[in-house]
Amino acid sequence: MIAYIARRVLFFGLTLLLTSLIVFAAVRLLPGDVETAVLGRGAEPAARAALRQELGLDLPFFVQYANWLSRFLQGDWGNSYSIKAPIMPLVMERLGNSLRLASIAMLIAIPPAVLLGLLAGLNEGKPFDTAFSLISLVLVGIPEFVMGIILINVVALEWKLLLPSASVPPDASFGEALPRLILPSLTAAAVLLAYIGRLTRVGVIAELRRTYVRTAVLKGLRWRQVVFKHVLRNALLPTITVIAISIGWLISGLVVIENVFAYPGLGRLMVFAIQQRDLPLILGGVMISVTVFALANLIADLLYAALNPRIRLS
Amino acid sequence: MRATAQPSTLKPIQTLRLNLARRGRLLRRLWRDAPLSVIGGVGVLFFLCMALIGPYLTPYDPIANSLRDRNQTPSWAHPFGTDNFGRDILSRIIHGGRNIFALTGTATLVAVGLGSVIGLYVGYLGGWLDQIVMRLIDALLALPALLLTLLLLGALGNSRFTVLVAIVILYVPIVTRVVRSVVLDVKTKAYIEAAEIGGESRFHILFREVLPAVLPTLAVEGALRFSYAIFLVASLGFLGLGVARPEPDWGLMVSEARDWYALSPHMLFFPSAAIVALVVCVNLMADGLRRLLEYSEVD
Amino acid sequence: MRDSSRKISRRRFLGLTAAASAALLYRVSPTSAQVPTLSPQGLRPSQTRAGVIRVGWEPVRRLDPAFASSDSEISFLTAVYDYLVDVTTTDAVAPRLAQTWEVSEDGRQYTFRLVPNAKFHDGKALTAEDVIYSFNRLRDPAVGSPKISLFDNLEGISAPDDLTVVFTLKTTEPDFIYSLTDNSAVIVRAGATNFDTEFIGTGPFKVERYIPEDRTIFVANEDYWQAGLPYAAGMEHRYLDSNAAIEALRGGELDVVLRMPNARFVALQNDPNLQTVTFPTSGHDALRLRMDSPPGSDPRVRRALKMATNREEINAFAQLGLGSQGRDAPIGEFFAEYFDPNSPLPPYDPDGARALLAEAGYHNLTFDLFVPNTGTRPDFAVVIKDQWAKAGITVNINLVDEATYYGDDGWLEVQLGITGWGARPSPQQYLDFSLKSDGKWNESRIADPELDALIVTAGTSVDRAERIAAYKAIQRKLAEDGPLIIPYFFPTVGAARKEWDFEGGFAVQAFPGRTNFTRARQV
Amino acid sequence: MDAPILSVERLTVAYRLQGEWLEALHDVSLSVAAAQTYGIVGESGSGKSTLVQAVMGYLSANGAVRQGAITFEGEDWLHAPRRRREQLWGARLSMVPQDPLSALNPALTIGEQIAELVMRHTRASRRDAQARAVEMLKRVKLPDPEGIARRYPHQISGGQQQRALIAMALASPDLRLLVLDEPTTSLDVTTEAAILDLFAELQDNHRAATLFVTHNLGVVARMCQRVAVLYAGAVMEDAPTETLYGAALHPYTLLLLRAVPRIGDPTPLQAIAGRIPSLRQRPSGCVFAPRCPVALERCHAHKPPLERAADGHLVRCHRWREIAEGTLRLEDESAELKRREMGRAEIAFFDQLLSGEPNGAKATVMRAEHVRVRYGARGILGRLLGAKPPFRAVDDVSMRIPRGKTLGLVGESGSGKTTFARSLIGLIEIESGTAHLLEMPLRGTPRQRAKATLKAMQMIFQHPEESLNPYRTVGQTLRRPLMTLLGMKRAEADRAAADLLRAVNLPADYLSRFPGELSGGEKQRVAIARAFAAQPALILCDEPVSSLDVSVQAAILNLLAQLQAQYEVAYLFISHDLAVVGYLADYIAVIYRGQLVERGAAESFFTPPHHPYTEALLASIPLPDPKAKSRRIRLPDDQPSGAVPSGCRFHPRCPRYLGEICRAQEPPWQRDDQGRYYRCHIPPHELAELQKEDGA
Repeated sequence: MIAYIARRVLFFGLTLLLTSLIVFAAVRLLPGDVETAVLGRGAEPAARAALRQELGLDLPFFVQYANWLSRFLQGDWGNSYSIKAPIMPLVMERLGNSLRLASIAMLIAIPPAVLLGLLAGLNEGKPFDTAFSLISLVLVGIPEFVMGIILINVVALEWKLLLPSASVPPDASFGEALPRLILPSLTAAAVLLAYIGRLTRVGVIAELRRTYVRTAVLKGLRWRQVVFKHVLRNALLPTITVIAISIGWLISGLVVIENVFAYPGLGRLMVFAIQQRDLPLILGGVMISVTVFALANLIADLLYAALNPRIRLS
Repeated sequence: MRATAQPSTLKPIQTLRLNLARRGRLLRRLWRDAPLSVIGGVGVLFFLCMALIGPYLTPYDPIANSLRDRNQTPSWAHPFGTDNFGRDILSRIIHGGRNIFALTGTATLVAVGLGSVIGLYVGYLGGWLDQIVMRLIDALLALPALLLTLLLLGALGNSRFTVLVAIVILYVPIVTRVVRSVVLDVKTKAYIEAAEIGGESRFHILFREVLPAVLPTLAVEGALRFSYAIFLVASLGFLGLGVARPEPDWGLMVSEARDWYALSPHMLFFPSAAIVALVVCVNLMADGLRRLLEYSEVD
Repeated sequence: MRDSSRKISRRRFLGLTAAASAALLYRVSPTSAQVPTLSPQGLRPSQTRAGVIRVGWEPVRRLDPAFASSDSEISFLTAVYDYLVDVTTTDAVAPRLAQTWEVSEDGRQYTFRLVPNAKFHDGKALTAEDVIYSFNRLRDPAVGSPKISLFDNLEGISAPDDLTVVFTLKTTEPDFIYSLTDNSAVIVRAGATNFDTEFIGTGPFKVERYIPEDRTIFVANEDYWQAGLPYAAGMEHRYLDSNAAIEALRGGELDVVLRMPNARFVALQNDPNLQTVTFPTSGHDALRLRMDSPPGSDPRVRRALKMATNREEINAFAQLGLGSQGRDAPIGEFFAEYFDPNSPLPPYDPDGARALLAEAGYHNLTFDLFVPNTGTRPDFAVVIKDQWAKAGITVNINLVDEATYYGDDGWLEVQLGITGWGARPSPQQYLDFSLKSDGKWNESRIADPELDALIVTAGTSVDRAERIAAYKAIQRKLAEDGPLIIPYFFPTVGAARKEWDFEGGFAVQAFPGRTNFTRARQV
Repeated sequence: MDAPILSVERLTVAYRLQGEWLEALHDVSLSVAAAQTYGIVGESGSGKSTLVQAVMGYLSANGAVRQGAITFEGEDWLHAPRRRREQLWGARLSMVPQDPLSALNPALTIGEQIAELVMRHTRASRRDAQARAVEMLKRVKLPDPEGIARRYPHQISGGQQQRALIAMALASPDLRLLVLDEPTTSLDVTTEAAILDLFAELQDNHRAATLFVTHNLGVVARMCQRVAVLYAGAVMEDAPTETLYGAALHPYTLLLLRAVPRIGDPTPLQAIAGRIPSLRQRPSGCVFAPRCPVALERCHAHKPPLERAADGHLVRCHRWREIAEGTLRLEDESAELKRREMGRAEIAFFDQLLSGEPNGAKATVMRAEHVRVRYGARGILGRLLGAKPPFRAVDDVSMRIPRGKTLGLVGESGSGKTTFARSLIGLIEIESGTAHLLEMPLRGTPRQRAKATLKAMQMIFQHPEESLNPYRTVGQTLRRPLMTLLGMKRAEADRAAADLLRAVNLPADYLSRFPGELSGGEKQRVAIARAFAAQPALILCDEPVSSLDVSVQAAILNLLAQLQAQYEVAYLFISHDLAVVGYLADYIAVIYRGQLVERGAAESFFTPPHHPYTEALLASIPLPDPKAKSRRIRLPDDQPSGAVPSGCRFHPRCPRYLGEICRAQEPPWQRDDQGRYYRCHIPPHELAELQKEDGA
């Protein structure tokens, strides 16, 4: 168990390190010169050179990387070129918004997903299962932007049920924010629900085929008991991992969704940053979302280990 | 019960070598168990044909404009109507489909190819190489797909080729992982060890002995990757990335149509429908492939 | 994307659109709608302010007046700062921080008297020094503002006393005062430097909170020097793309949206909850042919092309009829007094055109038409292709990315191209830059001494009548066989929710960013 | 005999596979009375598992009872509604499944899994149920029942898991029918024996009817009063155990009994030709006709009825009368195999683990000296990267094998026997010590080895399913070694491949077949052919028959023997089954926890004295003869993957444990007067004494 945790944590750190390297390299590849971005046009060569010095752009790559990393770890993420403001608070605020959206989406998606997946799995091949499979398949097939546009125009503008844009007042209470968050959350939830639901279903079916289920049945246990006490316990374990993975998907999905709904989230900030070639902003944003994702996976792994006696007691 | 295996329960890869009748049997069984997946396969074929021959069938140029018939609602002349430039939406969708297939198809193939080669070696050789590669893959996979793509689009310039590269970079790790897991399972099989002690070359072992076992999984994975690729490209198109007007790109069409939603909704509907239909069909097909794979594993 | 190429800065100055996103359509430059036309003493009884007016803009990037350029940025400046002088829709210069001014006999000295009671948000009173600092900053090469050359002709600025500012020119320039109305020419606090984070002006609104890429929250400036203004208790700029903005407007999430694709606007016109307006501007797209090489060098060809073109149709298609009709000269009905509605345009007659071309020895003429892929230019090109086909002329459209089009002066080289020109308060710049033989951006390579002479008169004469005559003459020349085809002038459009009542009616400035909302009242 | 608890009448069960109904059971009848143990013997594909499912009333979804009836305690069990069945399952009838680990829920503690059954059927409170669980665990002789109850399945050994499952099955006080579905198949012999004892013992107090389903004739002989022989879904013969083993009337039964290797009995095994028909290929006549040496026209034409030969003796054969009268004898067609006697010199050669005199060299095919093999990585980093903790699987093993002879290596699972073989052939690296093949050093992975070395040593693997690449035809598989090792041209290789097939008694047209089309036995034949392709000097046979059915196994063993005679190849024959090893080997070595504990010439091997472990092994083997009384030497269940014990590795389980010395010192090699060597602190004569007492 200890070894397992140690291993997971080690990998977590390793992954982040490598990712940061990759991202840093990719960003350095970006064309468009930094000086112009910072100083604006018509700045004298002298100023430019000074800036290069200051930003250490003339140092060898790995030195630059090392410097950036150490500063990054100390929370000094530098200033954005395009928005003349320190990056950390900006990114953090946006991250908060994105997470708010994501968490609502998951709250909407996961419970029904697991329930439906379970039911479908238990009724494999029955009409319900077929229906579920088909619908979820279609849901998975609808891009977020299509889904978003449909929801906006139908739910918000035709039926006037909810607010179309997701731009939430800065210090709005959750209550005020909610009506604006529902549509984008739904958009994200749709795919999430289908995705998690399908995998839960597969897991349940797989578990049902296991021999211990027969043992349980032949003990004379009621089917209900067999399902909830024996099957679920094992079938839901993998779901934890699935959810963690789907967070990665969510981050990508949100980029689109936030743009469709004009929601001030990290995704939208990233698209902007990349369009602006705003290197430090890109670095900060990507790294933070990577960290979130990796963290989610780490937590999932540990949770999995904690809930799974086979790992817990080894 | 260990009923000795019947011709009909051979692995897909074998059935390819076996006669049509057997393949027919498999398909009929698939049709009985999961008609949808067959329909999906047919759907994909249909889209493919459309992409291949469609352009020669459509009377309209997807880019040329004709003012007189702009923003026309669907009619016999224009089954899907026309857009604000009077371009026939059907033709645009067909050409767009062609682009999508060309782009995502190539990307997927390359990714799957590379991924399987890496996966084969890494999985088979194991050891430090394996560890390093896996860590690298973890790192890559920790990057949310769309962000990585945007990053590359920023780095390598906003072009179809970049998108292709992006997709490859995105999917190679995933494919590698899948292949590797299969290899790890297969390489412990006695027949691989038999090959080793038979003095077989590494190449032979990997590509003659191991690869066949990977292929079925690879087929399924490939199909899935394909559908995700379509998804991604569409999303990029919507964000106006990877394509330039007036190219017929489904995602781009959707985002263009957004301005006209109120005036001519069909502009939005058809491209969206196309995307959804294709992705769903591919997913269904993948599902079908998976089933075929399962059949082979039954008894 | 906007800042990616240094070419753009010149384009900005030119007022050419710098938009790359589909949302951003035209950028046009100052004229004015609702400037405070009240005398400093006639203050209205201050009344209770109510409501926060929410305006949708595309995100802001630079808030430094020296660099701000997009509508959203200028709109931000308009709210926080004041201009020295403003211009009205009728092209008249109106007082703002300068309540009165006079021009010296030789027309080289402009003396402005500032309002006495203007205070900066931090309480400091406005003095001449601030004005001088503001303009010198724009002129300072070290700052590197793209507007720098606006003031090439400015010799110096002086301040006889705290409330008087004197601008001295090198040579006479009747339209100089327009330069003082430029978008960037807001009055900032002397010594202020970091404009991207500190927002201290004399304007009607104070910045309460600026959240990059999301919104800016303004509150009414309680002791604004125009007592009683603004009527609203606050204002909010929401930064989102036009699609989201329009959906938000329809969904009651926004109160005003001033920039949107025509198609969107047309759709909004029949929304019962909205009031919509469109105003003509002087911004336009010009199809121009180079005259220094065949076939453009042959007047018959140029005339034939004019005959082959149906401007109404183009306006109807590209501008959905919202634009005002163009007559192949950069002077439209926006400049009411200079505009000549019956300049001798050859009538639309494709066959005539074909014949004329044949006469000139051109059978099945073929052009490569270069078009920036932004705004309605592609639409324009598409119609031209269609129309000229009837006169036996083949057009191959090359849609190019805008940056590419203007990049490396490619736009000056191409034989046939469509160039967008932003709105200007006076027609003179168009002429000076693009139609004088020595014009800075003489795309068409027109070299007509007669025309040059006319342009000079129009630009320098102090006699109004003479200027008008010159402008009309110019239009006549251009109509007959000029190198330009200008089918329309952009409209500027706006939509607002009925919950808001705009004193003097809902109006939008030619440059929407200049529209100020001090007189919007919640009903 | 009072009214039967369970009676099955003319039961026919079929499965729906891809649209067609295939009969798995045909017209099966049987009835089990209280306190009676009724055996069902059958090879794979005989339909015994289907029978179990039918009896339990839990057929898989695609199976259906086509006709017949099942009555349980006089009530129609076949049509009992689900609710009713839920009431009886676990309460009145319960089952002990085959593979204990997969049969237990990995996420619940053993105690909980038993308790929940108790709670379901009695009105017991949770605490009482828990208590009952512990009590049951005690009943099945588990050490530290409370501890076990709190553990999870993966934390206890296979034997313990099986005991737990038995405890579960017997937990209900009013149990009427106990169904045992191959309950010991997945266990080691010693554990099996202990479990069987447990059954026997428990049977006396629970008095429930028992249905004992297995493929193992020995187990049946030992456990059951009555046996039904199942073949291809039909009952061939059904008789009291004594009768069946003494005076069987069905050719299949007779042949089956002749196909089982018996300890210390050198008479050639008689294989049954052909393969068990699959569901699809069931013959229309007598299901056994295709393989029956004495089948006639009518046998192929008509299904024989199940006839009463004598009181309580049913047989399904057209010709049982002839057999009864003795007019029909079943000829022994298996190849004439006479055991090659071993000369003193040869024995001496084997005995001399470490080749002393050089002249031994020329005869030597393989010699291994002080071979050690370790699994897993040391090093903290390795651990962090997920490697298993280090574990020495082979610890100082030495042996020599002369040309054309067979060394049988016997040991239970985890004894390191396979690891040793794999280390020789390079699939695992040798940690220390040396091994030579024809005086060529065996070092490094196969890739690093010279062609000559590879060519000289080949291997036959345990699982036929895995030893052939399912994606390559038999031809392709056989062709490879011929081309790579012997450098033949393609055409040449194909011809040679055909010859190889003939050598292993397979038709040449199999060349174009895929393994998927072959039966287990046929696959193993191909694997053997492949091993022989390069004409090696030594073949490592790793449990080559353990996963085959008895009837097939005999054929393979005979084939191996015959090929050895033909090609003069040496075998290292690895198996957990002493009987099988005894049948084929010239010299036998017993390995325990990575060390040889006893070795000696095969012919004299099975007479005492023995190393206590060997003794236990021998005593554990269930003999296919009801009259044979098995000697009661039982070992405690091995603990799961415990650390290697100090001193004598066997001392924790040793029934002859002396005391401190066993824990402290590694025992020396001792030689008894028959010239057998064993590693124990007890001197030969004492050991002989001890073991004689128990023997008598």
